[in-house]
Amino acid sequence: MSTVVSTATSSATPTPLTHTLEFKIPFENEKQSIIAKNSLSPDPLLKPDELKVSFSNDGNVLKITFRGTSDRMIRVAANNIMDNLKTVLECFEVFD
Amino acid sequence: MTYSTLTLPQFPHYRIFASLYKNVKNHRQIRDGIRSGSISADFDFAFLNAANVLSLEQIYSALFRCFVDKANGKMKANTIHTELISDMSTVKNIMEALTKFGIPSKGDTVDLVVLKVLYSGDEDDSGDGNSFSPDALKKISGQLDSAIENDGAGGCCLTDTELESTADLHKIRKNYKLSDLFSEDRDRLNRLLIGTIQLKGL
Amino acid sequence: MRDQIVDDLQLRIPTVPLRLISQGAEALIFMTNQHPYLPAGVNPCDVDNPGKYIIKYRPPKPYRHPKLDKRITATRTSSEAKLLHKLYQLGVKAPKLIAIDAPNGLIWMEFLGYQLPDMRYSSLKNWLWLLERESDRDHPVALADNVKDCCNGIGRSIGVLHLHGIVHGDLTTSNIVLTDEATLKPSLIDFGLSSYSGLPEDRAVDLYVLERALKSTHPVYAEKYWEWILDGYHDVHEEDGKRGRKKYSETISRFKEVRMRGRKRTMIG
Amino acid sequence: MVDMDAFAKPGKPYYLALGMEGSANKLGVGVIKHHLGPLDENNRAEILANVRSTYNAPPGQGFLPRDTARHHRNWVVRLVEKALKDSGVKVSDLDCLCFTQGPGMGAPLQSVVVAARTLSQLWELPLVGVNHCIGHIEMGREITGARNPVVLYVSGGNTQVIAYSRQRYRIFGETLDIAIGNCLDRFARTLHIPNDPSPGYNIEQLARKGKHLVELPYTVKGMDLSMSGILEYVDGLAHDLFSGKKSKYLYDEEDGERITVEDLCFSLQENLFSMLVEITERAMAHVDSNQVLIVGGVGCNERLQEMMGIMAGDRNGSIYATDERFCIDNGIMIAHAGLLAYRVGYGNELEDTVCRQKFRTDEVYVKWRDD
Repeated sequence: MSTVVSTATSSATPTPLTHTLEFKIPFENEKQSIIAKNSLSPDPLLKPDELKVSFSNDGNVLKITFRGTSDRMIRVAANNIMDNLKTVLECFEVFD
Repeated sequence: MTYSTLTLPQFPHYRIFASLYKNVKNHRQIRDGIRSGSISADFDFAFLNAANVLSLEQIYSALFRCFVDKANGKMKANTIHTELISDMSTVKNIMEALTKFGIPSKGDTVDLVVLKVLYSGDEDDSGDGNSFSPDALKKISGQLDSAIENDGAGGCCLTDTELESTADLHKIRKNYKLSDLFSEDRDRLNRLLIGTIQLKGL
Repeated sequence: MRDQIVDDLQLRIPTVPLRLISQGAEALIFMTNQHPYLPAGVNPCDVDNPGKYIIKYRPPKPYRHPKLDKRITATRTSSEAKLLHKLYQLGVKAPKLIAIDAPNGLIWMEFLGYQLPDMRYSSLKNWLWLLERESDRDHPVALADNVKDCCNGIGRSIGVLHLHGIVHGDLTTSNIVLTDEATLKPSLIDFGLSSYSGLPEDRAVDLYVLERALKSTHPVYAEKYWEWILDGYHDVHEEDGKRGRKKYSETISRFKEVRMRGRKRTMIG
Repeated sequence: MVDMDAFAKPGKPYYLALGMEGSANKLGVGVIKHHLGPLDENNRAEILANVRSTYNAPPGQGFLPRDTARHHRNWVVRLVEKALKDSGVKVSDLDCLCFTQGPGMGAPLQSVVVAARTLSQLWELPLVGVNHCIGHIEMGREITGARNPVVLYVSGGNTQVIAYSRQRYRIFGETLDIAIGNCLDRFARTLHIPNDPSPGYNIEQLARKGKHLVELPYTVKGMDLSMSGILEYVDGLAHDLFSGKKSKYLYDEEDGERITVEDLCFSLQENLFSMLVEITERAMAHVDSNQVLIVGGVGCNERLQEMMGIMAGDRNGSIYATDERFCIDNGIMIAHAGLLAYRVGYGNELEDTVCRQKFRTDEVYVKWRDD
């Protein structure tokens, strides 16, 4: 899994979602990557104005992008996704 | 007839001797005698100041209240007659009830309602021999006639018509603490008193 | 078990003939011709129907601890009796209190109502049903002026209750009776769930419960009945002046909210 | 008549469903089997597996959503594995996968639904989101055979009196503040008694030894009730007791003995349960029913069952209650209620599986009943 953290510094940008975090999670195959996306993505975020999370599949890789108003916002959401991801992986491990 | 007997449908084993003595002159003497205990023990009655009594229904209502409390073991006074006077009143304190609703201390002459609870024959659980019989009634009436001085008029039958002449609406207003609720309408006033008597202490 | 309860009560008051007329969760309602303390021939003053009395009996509930049971029975009985007397003092038409035996859960009260032409008891429900059966498009007798006046009167009664900080707690068309065939004067009955409350919410729920009851029991004309009841409710607040107007608008705006919530007690009536 | 088999697989004489529950501190997984045709006394649901793992907080503490969710995540896959093994059912033979959609605590609910979503895709099974309360009610009806009871639902998070009418389980009465189980749990915390096996169970055991009834507030409002004031009051008594106060109210008014912790548990139960029985009876009189079904964790309490039984008996009716396998939160009830819904055509798309902490009982359109 690779992680890219970038912080925009330009104050001219009107968007308040100044912080971003990106996960790239490789699965054994594309099917698993799609299942993971479908399992993680339906739950709404508590403060959609302050945080946006987007999911996309690229082959066997699941890409999750967090954009938020603070690194704290992002950390909380990312931790939650990681927790749930463990459950998804355990399901694959035992039942796939 | 100089007295009546009252019975309550729900408490058939009680017979209540009832009489009205008007223009009583020796009320202070009777009062003091009862208070000091110098009067003989069998002189046991409920004396009510007739000024506070509007109707027979009011008396029946207090009798009911008294018998219900007795049956439930909730009597507050030591004797049924004191309990009865207390049940006619609005006040909790028994001494105060006796002062306001029992024999008055003021006035040259007063009107008194006299009640005595008797028990029909085999239901006498009082232990004080207050069993009901025609002879007992006569004896009680004689006892009262000789003790109460009202120019030899003796007792008269307790009726709503008689009570109408002895009731004092101002006293009733004051003693039943009616103030704004007071009504000149006797029927309404009567129901207010009955409600008060039924709900006393609840 | 119900027979057992009736037998127990009859044993307690053997000289009183009892006729069971309804049983709720908490109390049994009996009719009797025997006044509890006035002998035959002596009529109580100022009651609508001398010779007919209601006994409301809260029997012991064997499921609860005897000490708790006694406490609940006595407090409920005395608070209902007190309320009846309070309503009399306020001049609100309601059954008059005759007697109470709080520890045994007994209240005696005046019987209100009469027999309708179809031999039924003159509850608002039965009366409206009778009129609704007789109504047709050309002659909607259920919408005649006397129904309007009656509904106005009901609204006024509820309004007076609310103005004095009392909520009925169980308003249905069975708990409203017509007391007089000539005047159709209505009266509220069964104050077993009533309480004192200054909250707009409680008053609003009181109204809401009645509106639901109307809609479920008298679906065809409910809207009209309700409009007339609210008119009376409004008028009596209006006559109370500034305080009444304020209370009215508080209650009605809360009522609209409660209606929106509309989730509870959907089967009442 | 509702057609319960419109969605049956051709040639298959039965249905199998797996249910997953995790709305509070219990994680449960169950497998249930229905045969074709409407369920009745001759066609009962079969319980093939019913496994559970409970998260217990340390004494003096309540279970927190985060810790509970962590517990559920740690166990959910293992529990599904165990339930499948117990039942002997092959995944390929299942018809649907049911999960608790609400009401309950957000984090624990979500921790389980993630597993349900993943498994449903892996196994290519439809998902059915189940209302937790409906799960209790339907399981209670199935186990006890009660046809149309008034339901008292009493648990850590819920206190409701429910009756069925025209395709919905309608709420006639409920708590205006805290739930009964919550009230008992919090008092257990005040007393510092263990949370294992459950705070309510431990209070029940103490209450058996109580003999003095202490007067507590009694707060029934029609068919609703309020419990927070009672808790506050009895908490205060307990604190005074522990601090060694000698006030008059800490001694029994009849025999003068000092009140004990057991007496407080006894009095709290007597008081709260009387309130519950009273509102239940009022609802029974209202809808003219003489059956009562108790569901939810607090429904295991034998004193509550006894009191309710006496009340129902007085109304010439009967009480239906289940044992701890079913009244405490479990997966089988979710499987059962979910399967009923599945059989009349219910199912959730993935994006429609978001958990709802405040999912109300009366929101569910009960298509599988026609009475």
